[in-house]
Amino acid sequence: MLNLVGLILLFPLIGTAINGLIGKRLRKETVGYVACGSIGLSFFISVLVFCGLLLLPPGERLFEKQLFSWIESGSFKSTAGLQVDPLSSLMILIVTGVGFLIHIYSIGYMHEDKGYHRYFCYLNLFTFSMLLLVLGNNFLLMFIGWEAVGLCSYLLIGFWFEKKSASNAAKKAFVVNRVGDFGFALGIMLVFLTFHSIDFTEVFSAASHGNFEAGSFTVTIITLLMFMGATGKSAQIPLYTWLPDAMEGPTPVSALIHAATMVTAGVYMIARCNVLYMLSPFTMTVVASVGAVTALFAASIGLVQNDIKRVLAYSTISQLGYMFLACGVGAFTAGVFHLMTHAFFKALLFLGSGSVIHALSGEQDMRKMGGLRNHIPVTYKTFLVGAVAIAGIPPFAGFFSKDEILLESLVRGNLLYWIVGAVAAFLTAFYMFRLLFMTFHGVSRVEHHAMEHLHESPGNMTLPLTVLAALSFFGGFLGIPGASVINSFLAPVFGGHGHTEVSGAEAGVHHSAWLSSLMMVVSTAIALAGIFLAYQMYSKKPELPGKLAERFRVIYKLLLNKYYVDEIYDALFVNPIKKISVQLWKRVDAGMIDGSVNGIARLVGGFSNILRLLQTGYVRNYAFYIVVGCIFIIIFAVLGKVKF
Amino acid sequence: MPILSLITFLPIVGVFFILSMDSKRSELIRVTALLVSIVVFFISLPLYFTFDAHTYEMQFVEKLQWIPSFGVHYHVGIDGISLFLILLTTFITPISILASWHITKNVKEYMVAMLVLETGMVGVFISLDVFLFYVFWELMLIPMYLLIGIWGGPRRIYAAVKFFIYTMAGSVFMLLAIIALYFLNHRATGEYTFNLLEFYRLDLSFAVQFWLFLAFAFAFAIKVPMFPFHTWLPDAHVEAPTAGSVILAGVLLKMGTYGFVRFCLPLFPEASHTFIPVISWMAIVGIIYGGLVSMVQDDLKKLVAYSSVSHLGFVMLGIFAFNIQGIEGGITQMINHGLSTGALFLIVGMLYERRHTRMIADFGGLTKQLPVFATFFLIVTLSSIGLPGLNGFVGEFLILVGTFKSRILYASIATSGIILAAVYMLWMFQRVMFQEITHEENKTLKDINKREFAILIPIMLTIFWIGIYPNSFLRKMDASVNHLLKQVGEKANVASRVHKPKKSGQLQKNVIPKIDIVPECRTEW
Amino acid sequence: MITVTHYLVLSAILFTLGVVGVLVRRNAIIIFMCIELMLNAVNLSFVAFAHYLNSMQGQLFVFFTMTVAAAEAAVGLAIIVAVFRNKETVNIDDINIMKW
Amino acid sequence: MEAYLFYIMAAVAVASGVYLIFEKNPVFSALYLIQTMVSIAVLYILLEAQFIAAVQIIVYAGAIMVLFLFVIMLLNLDIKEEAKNALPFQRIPAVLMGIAFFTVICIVLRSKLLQGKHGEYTTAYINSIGNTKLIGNLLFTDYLLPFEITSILLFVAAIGAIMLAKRKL
Repeated sequence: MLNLVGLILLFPLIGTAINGLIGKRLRKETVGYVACGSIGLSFFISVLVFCGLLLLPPGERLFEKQLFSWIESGSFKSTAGLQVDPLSSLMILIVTGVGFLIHIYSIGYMHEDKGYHRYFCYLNLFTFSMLLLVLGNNFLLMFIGWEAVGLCSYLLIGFWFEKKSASNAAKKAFVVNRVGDFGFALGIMLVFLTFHSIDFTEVFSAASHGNFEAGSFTVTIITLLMFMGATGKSAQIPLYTWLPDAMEGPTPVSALIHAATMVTAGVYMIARCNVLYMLSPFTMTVVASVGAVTALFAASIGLVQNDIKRVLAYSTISQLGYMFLACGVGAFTAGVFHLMTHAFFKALLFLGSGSVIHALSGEQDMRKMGGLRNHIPVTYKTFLVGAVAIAGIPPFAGFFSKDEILLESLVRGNLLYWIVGAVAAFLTAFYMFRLLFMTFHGVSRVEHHAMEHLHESPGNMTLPLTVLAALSFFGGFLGIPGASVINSFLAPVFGGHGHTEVSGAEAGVHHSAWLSSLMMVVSTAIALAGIFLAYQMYSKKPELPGKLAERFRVIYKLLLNKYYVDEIYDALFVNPIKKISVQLWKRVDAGMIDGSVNGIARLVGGFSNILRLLQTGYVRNYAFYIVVGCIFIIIFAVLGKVKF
Repeated sequence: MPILSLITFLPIVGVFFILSMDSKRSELIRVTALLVSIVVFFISLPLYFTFDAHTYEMQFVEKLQWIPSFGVHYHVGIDGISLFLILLTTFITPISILASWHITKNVKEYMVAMLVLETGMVGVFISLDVFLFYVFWELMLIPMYLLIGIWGGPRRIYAAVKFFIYTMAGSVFMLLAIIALYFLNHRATGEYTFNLLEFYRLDLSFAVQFWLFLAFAFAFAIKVPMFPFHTWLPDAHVEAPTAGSVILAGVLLKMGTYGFVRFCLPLFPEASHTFIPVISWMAIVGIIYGGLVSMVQDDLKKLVAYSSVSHLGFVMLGIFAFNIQGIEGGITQMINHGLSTGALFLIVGMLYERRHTRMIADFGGLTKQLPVFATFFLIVTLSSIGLPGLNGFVGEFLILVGTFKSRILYASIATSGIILAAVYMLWMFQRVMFQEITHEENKTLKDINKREFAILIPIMLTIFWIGIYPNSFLRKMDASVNHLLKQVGEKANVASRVHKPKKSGQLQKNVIPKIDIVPECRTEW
Repeated sequence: MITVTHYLVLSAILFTLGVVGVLVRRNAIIIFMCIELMLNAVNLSFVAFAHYLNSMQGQLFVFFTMTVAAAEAAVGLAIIVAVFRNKETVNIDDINIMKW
Repeated sequence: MEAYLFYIMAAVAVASGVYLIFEKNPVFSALYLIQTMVSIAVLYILLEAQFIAAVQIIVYAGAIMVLFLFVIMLLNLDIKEEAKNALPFQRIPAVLMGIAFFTVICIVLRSKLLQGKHGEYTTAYINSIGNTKLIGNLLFTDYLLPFEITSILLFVAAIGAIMLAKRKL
């Protein structure tokens, strides 16, 4: 069954090809069937592969399939090969599973759009790229997927390319990601230089059995460079700015790419390279710190945003920060677990918000919503599940994963990480319920014309919502402390670094069960506090937020304007580079270089102009020169031989 | 079969055909030119399939006496380095001719120039006699000069003269160096010859190498063009007709980089080693500078022209990494650049045909009117950016790996060029293809027609082919590149050992064992 | 006794006069006449040489020179007439386009 | 007697030459030139080249110079010197160069460079056959080809002159 792994990639590619090449001539239904069918088949194969992997004993759960030799030059070899291990099999399930649901949802959501086939072509291509990213058996293949998902993200953010904001956001996403990729690419080169291979298995076995002492300079640089790539793709400080803007894309895209799958690629990469990261404590500190700071930072911005999708975007950044915090303290399992649960509930939330936007004919501003819960009940209910899940109320999925991260950050990291994480968790609960209350509760502030078309979404949109809601509820049970299925499943990947003894259930055993239980209570309390505050402010006393904003005007404006980071980047990088470039062009290129070239030409021309004066055009003048010439010729030719 | 001569001189035969035609029957002339170039392409294909990848020796060799009194031979042959450049030339030429269908002014002369140009370009890549090389090198200059000067834009005379004089200025130094080599070879072996393979065996003192390297490098650096010598390129590109730009970017620029690989490195290995920092820094500055300047251009062709400066900086960097990844990457990147930048110029040309402007500000939102065109444009843009899976990535990455192996600092700075590439290309793409249509004229544009489709499709297929399965290219160059590295490395060692006690030609002859590299030529025809 | 040198010096004087005339005069016809003067000077030296060296070739050459002079005069004067017709002048300082 | 005649004729030739180049009126210039030619013709007789002397008078002084005068009068040129003098500064250098030229030639003449071989046509021999007859013989035997070419030259010159002078063809 594991041999079928190539098919997982093949189906989305076929879907892309069909929709891309002849999609324009197909009927909309066919396009939808092709797109969903290809992902569905891919999901089916993924399940088969997953089962095939389960059949193997835990220690041997690693399968590699070499397809062909891709780039080979001297000692540099990169094969196109696929690797199935617990981590990647989990990822393909998430990607194809959530992807399948979102494809179905998109049929309803994008039905009116003119670029229907284009949309599904891109979406299939995205799935293919993401699968390539997670299945690739070497760094370079991962890099292909890495860049290709970036491309799809670019295409899909800019899907409504006629909007200037959308095309700007698309370009920004690609360029910012490129900055990260710059680091990733250098990292890969350094890996090749250090290990003489870029194959995962070879590199990791060399690293774990090799002579690389922990904290060696090279490994630190490698991991830092790769983390740079991760900050780009997974929208961490300082490269997070593209993600909020990416909400210009269609909402299902935001759900699939900018919440569930692509943005988690950074986490996946660090989890994949855990061997290297474990060798560099410094990098781990950097990862954890960046993750923690991002979690808090993004959550604080999310508090005051009014665009429903932007709130979710900042929430995503914040949650990704959590995952990096987990990876940074060495709790890779916790990170991946949160990655999975986050994929469920954040996809659910995005799709829910999409349903809201759909119902309101495209309105995204929460100040123009309110009281929608009776109009769109299914959306409301599923959205509520998602919100509870992300806030971390037991027994929903988010509770288990987030709780584990907080626990790990305290046990393996330090108190500071925990405090930051806990505050971020509080803020998360607060802004999610602020969103919920502003959208679904209270008085309706919906504009008149939108109110007329207000309707619940069709079945092909609500069905995925329901399924995702179920997953958001049950997903957490995979990682119940003490009986964590996911932990033992992923152990072969993360094993061998003294990992099992601390993470998840074993951590509880190791560090006394009471701490674990205490943590659960505390985090539940934090979440409840956040929800309560949101209820107080946005449901009971809706005038309170305005007053607070008035009171803490500076802070409010700072948050509303996202700490002016975009403006700072513009002022620090974008504008100076533009100005320098113009100067380079006008001054250096046209002025100095071309100037000197033309200057030489002009010099020659000027000199010739002086010489030209000899050519008066007067025959007499020329005759005079001839005479002078004759005299000299006679002097030189004849007089030399004169004998008197 | 003298396949190389056939490829080289068939276009000239075509020229005679075209010359005998009535200049009013432009359709017939176009079709004839196209057919000739397509036939040439198909004749060149067996080169690829019958090429023996296991040897570094020159293949398909032909050797005839040409000017016996000066020891000049008609001596041609290819190895894994020149193979793909020839294929690129024969591939690009029919595409360029097809892209010149809209030319109505002096069609006959235009097509004659194109075919002569093809002869010149192929000749440069196959010559193993330095004299012959120089002849072809200058030969291809003339039709290009005419293409720019006659069928170009408003400032065509300025651009054509600049192009011509710039290149000539470099060639003069190269000619001097060639003559110097000729006499040095005579002093060492007592034989008057221009045979490049004989020159390879010369053992030159460092001072001589230094100056000769400079002379050759000057000529090639102008042609590449490397950073401070690049200003002829934007002018030439902007003024040249579409096909001229395509060939200029696609093939002519490669002659500079090819010259470095074929002449500078193996002839002057020690000097080449000495010049690594200079050339590398020039390349790096070119990469960054080209990217930055490209970013702020308002003319599409100028933007692409400056991006060429950036891309060829990568090629030079790779070649001067002096390891297999770098050089193979460099050669791959030469082909890639020929394809992607060539395609970009074709695309800009198509836009120009429709709107008669190349200013970015005059476009915007074209995707809505030209969806198929937009797809092609996007693929080419991405290939130029170096997206993995497309051709640009393979070359760029190998170059960077190679550079990284030799000097980490260079590679680290050069890698930032890939960020800039994304910035300038995507910004351009956004302003041309995305956003709303702001100009009324753009609302009635037609999507690409069959001819344009036929132009772009082969390029697209090659772009994907190289991106997905580059080994079919890389394997063919292995032996040659390895040999080149051996030449560069070994000769540098030999030379440095013999450097001090240099006495006379006698001694040198003993030091360098006489090995017959090329089996005596077969000249049945 | 009159030697060949006498004739040659006379010839040189006349030739020099012709040269100076070409250089200082501006009237095309007079310049033309100065050229004829130079030709005559040369003819004189031919004949003088022929006489003193007992040869006929000098005289024959003078004969040919005269033919050439006749042809030249015909064409040259025709040119002058043509130029005059176009530019209304025979002042060669008015005809100075020979610098391109 | 011969010496006197030479000096007189030489003086006339030089004086006429000087007048020729300094005379403002082209008609007078032409007349001075004729005077020079006639005096040269006398010198030819002194050198025993009677045929050349005759041709000098007939062709040069007679035909060519008449043509000159004819053109001068046809164009009806102004008597006063041409108004425009673009190269006034050339006058003195020109005279100096003339002197230098003359000096150089004189130096060459004084040297022994100009040594010719003596031929067989002594004066006695020429006189025994007759100058004109001898030239005629030579022209139609040894120098036949140049002679015929001369005819072509004159023919071409005639056509050329017509082509140039004709207003429209």
